[in-house]
Amino acid sequence: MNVTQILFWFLSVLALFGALMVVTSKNPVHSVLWLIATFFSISGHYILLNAQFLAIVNIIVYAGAIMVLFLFVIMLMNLNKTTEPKKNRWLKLAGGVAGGCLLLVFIAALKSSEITQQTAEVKTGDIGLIKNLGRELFSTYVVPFEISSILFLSAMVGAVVIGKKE
Amino acid sequence: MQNALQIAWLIPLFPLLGFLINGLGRKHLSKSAIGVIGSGVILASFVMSIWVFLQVKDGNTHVADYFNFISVGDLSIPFAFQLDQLSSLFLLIITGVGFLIHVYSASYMHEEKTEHFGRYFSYLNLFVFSMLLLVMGGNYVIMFIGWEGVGLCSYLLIGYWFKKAEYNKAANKAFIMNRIGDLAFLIAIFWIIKKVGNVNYHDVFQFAGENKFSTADITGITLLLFVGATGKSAQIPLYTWLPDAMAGPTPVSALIHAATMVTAGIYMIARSNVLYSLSHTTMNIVAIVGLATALLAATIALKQNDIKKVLAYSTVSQLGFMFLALGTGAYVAAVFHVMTHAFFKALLFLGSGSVIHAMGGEQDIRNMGGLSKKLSVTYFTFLVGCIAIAGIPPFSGFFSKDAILLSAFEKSPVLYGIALFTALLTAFYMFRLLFITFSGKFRGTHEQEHHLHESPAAMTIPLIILAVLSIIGGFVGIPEALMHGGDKLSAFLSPVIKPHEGTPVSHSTEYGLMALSTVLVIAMIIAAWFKFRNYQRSEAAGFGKVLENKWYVDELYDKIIVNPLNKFGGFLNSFIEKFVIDGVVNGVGRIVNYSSRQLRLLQSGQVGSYIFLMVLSMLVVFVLQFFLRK
Amino acid sequence: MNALILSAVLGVIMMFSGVMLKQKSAVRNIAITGLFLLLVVNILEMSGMSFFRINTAGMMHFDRFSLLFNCIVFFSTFVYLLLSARDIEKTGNYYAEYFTLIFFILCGVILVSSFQSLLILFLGIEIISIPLYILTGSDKKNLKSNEASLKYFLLGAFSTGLMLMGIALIYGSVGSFSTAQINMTEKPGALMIAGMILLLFSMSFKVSAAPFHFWTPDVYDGAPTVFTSFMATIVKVAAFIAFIRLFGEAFGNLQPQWQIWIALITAATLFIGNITAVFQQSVKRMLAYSSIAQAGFMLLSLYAMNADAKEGLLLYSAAYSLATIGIFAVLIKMNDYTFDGFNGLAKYQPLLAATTTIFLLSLAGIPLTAGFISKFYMLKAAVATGRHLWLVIFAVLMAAVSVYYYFRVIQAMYFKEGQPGIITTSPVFKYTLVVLAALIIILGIFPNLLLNWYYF
Amino acid sequence: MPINYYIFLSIALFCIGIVGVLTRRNAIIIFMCIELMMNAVNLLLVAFSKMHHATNGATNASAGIDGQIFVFFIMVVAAAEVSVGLAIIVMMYRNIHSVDVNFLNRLKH
Amino acid sequence: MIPVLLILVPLLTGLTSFFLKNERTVRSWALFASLVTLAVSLLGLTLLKDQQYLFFQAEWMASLNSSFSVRLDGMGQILCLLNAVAFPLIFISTWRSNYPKANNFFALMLLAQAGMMGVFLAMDALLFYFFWELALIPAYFLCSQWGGPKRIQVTFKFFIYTFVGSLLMLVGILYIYFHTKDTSFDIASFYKASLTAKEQTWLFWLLFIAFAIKMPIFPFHTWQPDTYEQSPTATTMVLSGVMVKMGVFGVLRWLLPVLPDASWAWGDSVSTMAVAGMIYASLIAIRQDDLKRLVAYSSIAHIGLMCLTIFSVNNIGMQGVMIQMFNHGINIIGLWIVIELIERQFGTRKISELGGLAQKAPAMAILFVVIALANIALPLTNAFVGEFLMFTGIFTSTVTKYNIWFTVLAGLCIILAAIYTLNLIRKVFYGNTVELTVNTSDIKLNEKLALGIIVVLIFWAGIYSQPFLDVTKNVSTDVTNSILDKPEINKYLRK
Repeated sequence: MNVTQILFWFLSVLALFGALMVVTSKNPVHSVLWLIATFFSISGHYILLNAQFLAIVNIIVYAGAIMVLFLFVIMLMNLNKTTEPKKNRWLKLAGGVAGGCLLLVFIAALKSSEITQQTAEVKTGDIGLIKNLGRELFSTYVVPFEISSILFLSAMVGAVVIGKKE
Repeated sequence: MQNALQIAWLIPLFPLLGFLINGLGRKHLSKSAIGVIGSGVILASFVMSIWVFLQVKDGNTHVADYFNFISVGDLSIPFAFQLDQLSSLFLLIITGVGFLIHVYSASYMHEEKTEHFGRYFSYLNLFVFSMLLLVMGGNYVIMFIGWEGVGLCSYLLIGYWFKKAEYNKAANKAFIMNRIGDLAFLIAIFWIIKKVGNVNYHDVFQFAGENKFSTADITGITLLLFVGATGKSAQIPLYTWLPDAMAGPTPVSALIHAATMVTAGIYMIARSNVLYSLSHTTMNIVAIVGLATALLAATIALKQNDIKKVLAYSTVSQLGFMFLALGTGAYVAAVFHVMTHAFFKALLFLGSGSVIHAMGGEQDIRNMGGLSKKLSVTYFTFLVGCIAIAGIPPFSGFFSKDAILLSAFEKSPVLYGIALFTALLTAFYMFRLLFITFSGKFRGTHEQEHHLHESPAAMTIPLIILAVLSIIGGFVGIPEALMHGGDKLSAFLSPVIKPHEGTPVSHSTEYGLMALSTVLVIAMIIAAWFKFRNYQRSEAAGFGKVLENKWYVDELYDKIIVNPLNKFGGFLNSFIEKFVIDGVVNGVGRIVNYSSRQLRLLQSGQVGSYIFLMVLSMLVVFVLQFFLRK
Repeated sequence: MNALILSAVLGVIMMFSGVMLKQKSAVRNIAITGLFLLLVVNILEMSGMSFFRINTAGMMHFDRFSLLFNCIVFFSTFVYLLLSARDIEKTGNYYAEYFTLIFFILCGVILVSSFQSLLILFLGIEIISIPLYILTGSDKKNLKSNEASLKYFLLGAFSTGLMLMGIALIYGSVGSFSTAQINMTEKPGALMIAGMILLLFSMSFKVSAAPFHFWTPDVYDGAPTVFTSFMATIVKVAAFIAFIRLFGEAFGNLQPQWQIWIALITAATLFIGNITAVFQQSVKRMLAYSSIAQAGFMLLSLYAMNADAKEGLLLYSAAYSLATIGIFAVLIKMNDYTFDGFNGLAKYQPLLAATTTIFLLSLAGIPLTAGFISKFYMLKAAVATGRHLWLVIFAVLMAAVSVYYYFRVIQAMYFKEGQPGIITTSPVFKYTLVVLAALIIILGIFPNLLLNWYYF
Repeated sequence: MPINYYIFLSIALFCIGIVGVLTRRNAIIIFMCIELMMNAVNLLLVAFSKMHHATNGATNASAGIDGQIFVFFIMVVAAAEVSVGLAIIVMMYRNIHSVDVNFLNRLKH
Repeated sequence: MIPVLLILVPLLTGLTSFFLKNERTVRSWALFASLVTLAVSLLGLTLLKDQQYLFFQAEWMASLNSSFSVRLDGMGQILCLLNAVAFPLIFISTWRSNYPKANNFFALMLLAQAGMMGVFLAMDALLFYFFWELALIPAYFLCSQWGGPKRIQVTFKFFIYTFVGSLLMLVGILYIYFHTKDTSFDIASFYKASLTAKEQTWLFWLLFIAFAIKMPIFPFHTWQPDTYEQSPTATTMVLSGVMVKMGVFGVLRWLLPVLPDASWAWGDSVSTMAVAGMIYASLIAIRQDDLKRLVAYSSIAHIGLMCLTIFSVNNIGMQGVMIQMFNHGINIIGLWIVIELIERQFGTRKISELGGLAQKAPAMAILFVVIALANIALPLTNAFVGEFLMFTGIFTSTVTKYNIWFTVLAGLCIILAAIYTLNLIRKVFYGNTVELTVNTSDIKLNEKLALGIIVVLIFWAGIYSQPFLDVTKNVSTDVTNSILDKPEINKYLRK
């Protein structure tokens, strides 16, 4: 077991644990924090996969901007206490069982998929570098890139329409 | 002189015109005009019929196709008339007797409102028209038209006084019972069409003559035809309508019972004698049913108190005799009896009409008595009728009945015995009727007594004519035993009806039988005289009660057919239709509604449950797709 | 491409016009004119006049199908604005923004109707969805609108998650997002099939097919009625076009794998949509369920996936959108959205009632209306497959059930006594309704007027 | 790294997200769980991208790059979604002072 | 030419009627329109008998291989004539009935007429289906708008019921369409469609259920009595006089020749259903107290007989069915006219509440009795010819071995028909007047005219039916031979 593998397992466990904590934490703020932890571990994975640009973006956009926004909203609403009333335990159980079953089914279905034998390059390959990604983005993917501006425009308009107090 | 047959279509046309004129003009014509038109058209037909008869007598027969009534593919049914010995004879009876009844009616019904008077005559004319169609028709379908036509007219006439509910019920009964028979007739026609491809008498008989019918076919066809005849001619089991049909005006009863309608069955079987002769089974059944009817009706007639009911049952009984004759192969005898019966039964009915007229509508003989003094013409003619029907020589009934008894004897002595017994009963109840009505003391109310009077000439003259006919009518068929060549009728009908092929009895036996029946009949009359000359009202009891209630046959029919049918209909209507069939249909609607209400609950409004259901269905699909699908 | 750029530009123009212009009518007129222009440039592109030559790297393809479909969408939106633009303004203060969002949604529609890459599909669907979340919640004071918006958003985001997972799995299997590449898969592996099924689910969600339909009644009911109208028609048929393109072009060769699932989903959708609609008391909610039911019928085209199906889907889009827009336009004018609210409408507003009747007849699929002929094409397409005829029979039985709830409105309008609230309508509104009704009937008798465009 | 590891990891994260969506009532947390699901997808895409690059990188230097670009777009969309979503949640909160989805039950049946 | 006019005249006049506001004008307009239609129909029967006038084809939905092709063949002639005769009669007889929003009423009536014309004329399956529904919609609106108190539910049931049927038919049509050699909706292609026996079987039931609901055949009939009861009588006349013939017609034109094997194979089952229904309906009719329901059930029985005959596949019977469709239409319209008069005058249709009308209204009584007797097929009336031929057909049928049973059982209905008809006459017209009917007035001129025409037609077709029979001669042979001449069936026939 080399360092890469150790890192991989460490990050994986951290991600999964973080994710579980997101789901199980009573306090929303804790959830947010665990989610950030998860995101960091995912970013770690990105770095492991040599997708440096995405790792950075993930940390900046997700862990940084988005999660802060979440935190902000939660704080704003004063939800940092354990405000969530008890949900029906059976429903919780049902939800957990359903999700678990889904996981099992997925894994059972995909464990012998067409690409089982293949591996993902770790630590090598330069497609994840900013230079390459940028070139591709502004050549081949320029149309979608431009189109995503529409998305942002509408999100902006939406934020105005919805968020502005009358 | 050939052209009488060419223009024979005038015969039914006259009554039809009369029907139309009287029917449409009933509000505008005067009573006398209606009477004259109504009777006149029949007279015209009668004259034409005589003309036709004379031609036919010379040996000319004629089948006239006028137009295609129905022509489909291979099936072609012409609107055709057939004028031959049999039909011309019936024409004479129908129009002749019919004319007398019309004349009589004009007087009898004079009290009616003009409008109804016109209606009455138009019905009568239509009746005659239908009957003429029946006998003139050149094929079974045309016969069937007339056949149903007389059924309709009897319905209309029986229910002539439509305000009275029970009359209408009687009319309905007549029509429906007839329809049952008609259905059988129709099926027989279909059968014939299936086998012969045609319904013309000529073709059918030729087909039969060549023995192309299988036994089953011929038996089936003849039996079905016979069932048809039982409806129209009031035989067991379809006879109960006829006594009820007395609801109509008395001349109508005369017309139904004497000249038209009930003789249709006889005519039909006589007409189809070629077919019947091929099937012994049917013949036996016809004979037995006929005899049974004759006996049954005679027993019932013994205890009836309504003057017309007695006559009605006597008609049923006499018709039974005719069927007995047909069943024993003595077609001519049957036709002969039709003729004589037409005379004396018309006479009796008209006579009873005269009595009823005199009694102011009273029909119960228990309330009569001693009428002979006031109603002498009626009395004497009625007496003639009774003697004729009882069968005392040389009155007409004797000869015809004798012919029937003889043929029964030839067939089987048992038949003969029962037939003779029935004949004796006939004599007994007829004279019972006569004596109760005309002898003894008057038992009616004072008013009625005051009102008693002999009927006007327009009514008595037909009576007299019919009385004369009843006396002499039998001479066309004097048995060979009595007079060589006396049986003119058989000779006349021989082209249509093949002479009877039985084992002839010796003349001496014949004499013996005649003597026996005559003596016994006279004995019965004398017995009746002693019993009923001074009739006192008494309640029937025991067996008499059963007879008075007509063996409870009507009640039986009600119990086993009418009521179950009604109940079943009600059950279908109120249960099956409403709950089962409609229930299924509405049930589908209800299920939809119910599932709508339940499915709606799935839409709980909870995001969690929505996602849960989505995840669940994803699970199902994945499991099925990956692990269960081949 | 003409239309895509123009509609994006128009969206921006609307944004600014809200700031610049004070008069509502001016904004409205700009929007209507803009849509008309959109229609025109799209028709021009159909006839070969493309203003822009942009290399999309094979990610988009404007073929006749998509262009004709866009025409239908633009025309429907045009009619929608003619009928309901005033009512859009009544929803809230940001009327110009609403128009902006509508134009952006149209961008998304253009994307999903012409995508060749799953990326574009994803973007298109998001561009449609995000403005819709906003429009749904645009009646901010109304708790129902709030609730609908949040539900829509949560469920929509969830389905986006599913879709992304599906895309990711497919990418793992194929190594490309191009539909053509995906379709070249010879032997589909588990990854591919799992991805396809996830996409099936998420697309089913977008077209509100059972059992992923749950958001529909609530959202349609809660959203401001004008926007429900838009969502239930234009957006829904757009999702269908995306659906049929995706499964036709990317998973065409996998038909044996998904056909049975589509068949089952179709049956379930028909069943749930129709049956649940029966018991509704509010016409608006009934229409929401009916839109599910109609989606079930449209799914038949996916099930069949043949030439008839595509023609039929075009027809269906037109017929369904026009009729539904018409009904919603009338519904908006009503004070009372229950069935009883329609009582006696024929007496007071015979024209409204008559046109509504035609719309309803069309939805119910009665002959001589476009609704019939489009249903007919669907059935025809399904029968042409020669398999699963039970589905066809089930579909017609459900169509019969649909008659039940559509006709309840007709019954209320014509056969029941009542006094509907005061309804004020402008002449333009009435004329548009009449033209719309006429169009539905003409299309019902001569569907080739539309379909010929597809081929020539 | 065998690709299956990444697949299972992503799927596990994804399913944990789903479980969260199913079990939590707080709209914000549900939303966060959805973000978790998206991140799982992102991770998977990047892994696939690298996998494809590993297989096809020899012939095509930019093989697999589209996967990473897709991730980029997902992040873009997610950002937009978050802004709108949080706006909606805030609006909701303003009206009913709760972000509990169980209170979203005016619309049903 | 003629067929197009037959459709267009009522269609266009119907549409214009919507815009006429004056009640009197619209009445006259509708009557005029219906008379023009009648004239056109008669023209097609007499002067312009050449094929060139009786056929029309125009392009329509070419991509589907469907065309607007209409033709007047014998069966079309007779049914269009019925349709054309019925409407003037209805308009005349209901001249005095009051209909609020008369313009809509008459417009819808004319549209219904146009739809039915189209059904009888269409030579293209899709076109047929179009008209099939077009006829239904106006009927629905007519019944629900102007009907009795329970009209909305009842008519709705009727509508959905028939709609289900027609949708099933549509599926069937589509399936056949895909199995025609040239993938066309044309009737000739349909007749030549290649279908396996199994396919034919379920297609047969799909189509048959549609037609059976329309006819209606037991047990698909429950919509009918309710609908007849609740509809305004003018519409009931249309429904029972003409519209039910659409079902019979459908079987004759679109079922038997298209699916001969299945029609032959399932003939006995259908016949059994029909016979059971006949007896069932007759028995129920006996127990009805409501005039309309009684006639409705009697109609079920009559139509059952037609259905039975059709599946006996016999030329004679087939001809019977064809003219019986006409005759039954005429007769039942006559009955409805009288019932309408009674209802209008007394406000009730309960037999038990009426009585003695013959005293007060002799003309009505006489005309009614004539029509009622025609309805039970008394000889020399029109229905006799039809029923005689039909029964002959059943009895001589070569396709079934139960023909005797069918004849006898169906024959029982003749008797049952007599029972309920005569009871009806007895209770309503005869007997003494009751409180309600003491001040009855007789019928007016317009009603006399309508009933008079019907009576004339009854006797004409009853005494000299040959012209009618000649019209349908070829069609009936074709229909029959489409089954009997098939070699695979022919060898099983009972000769």
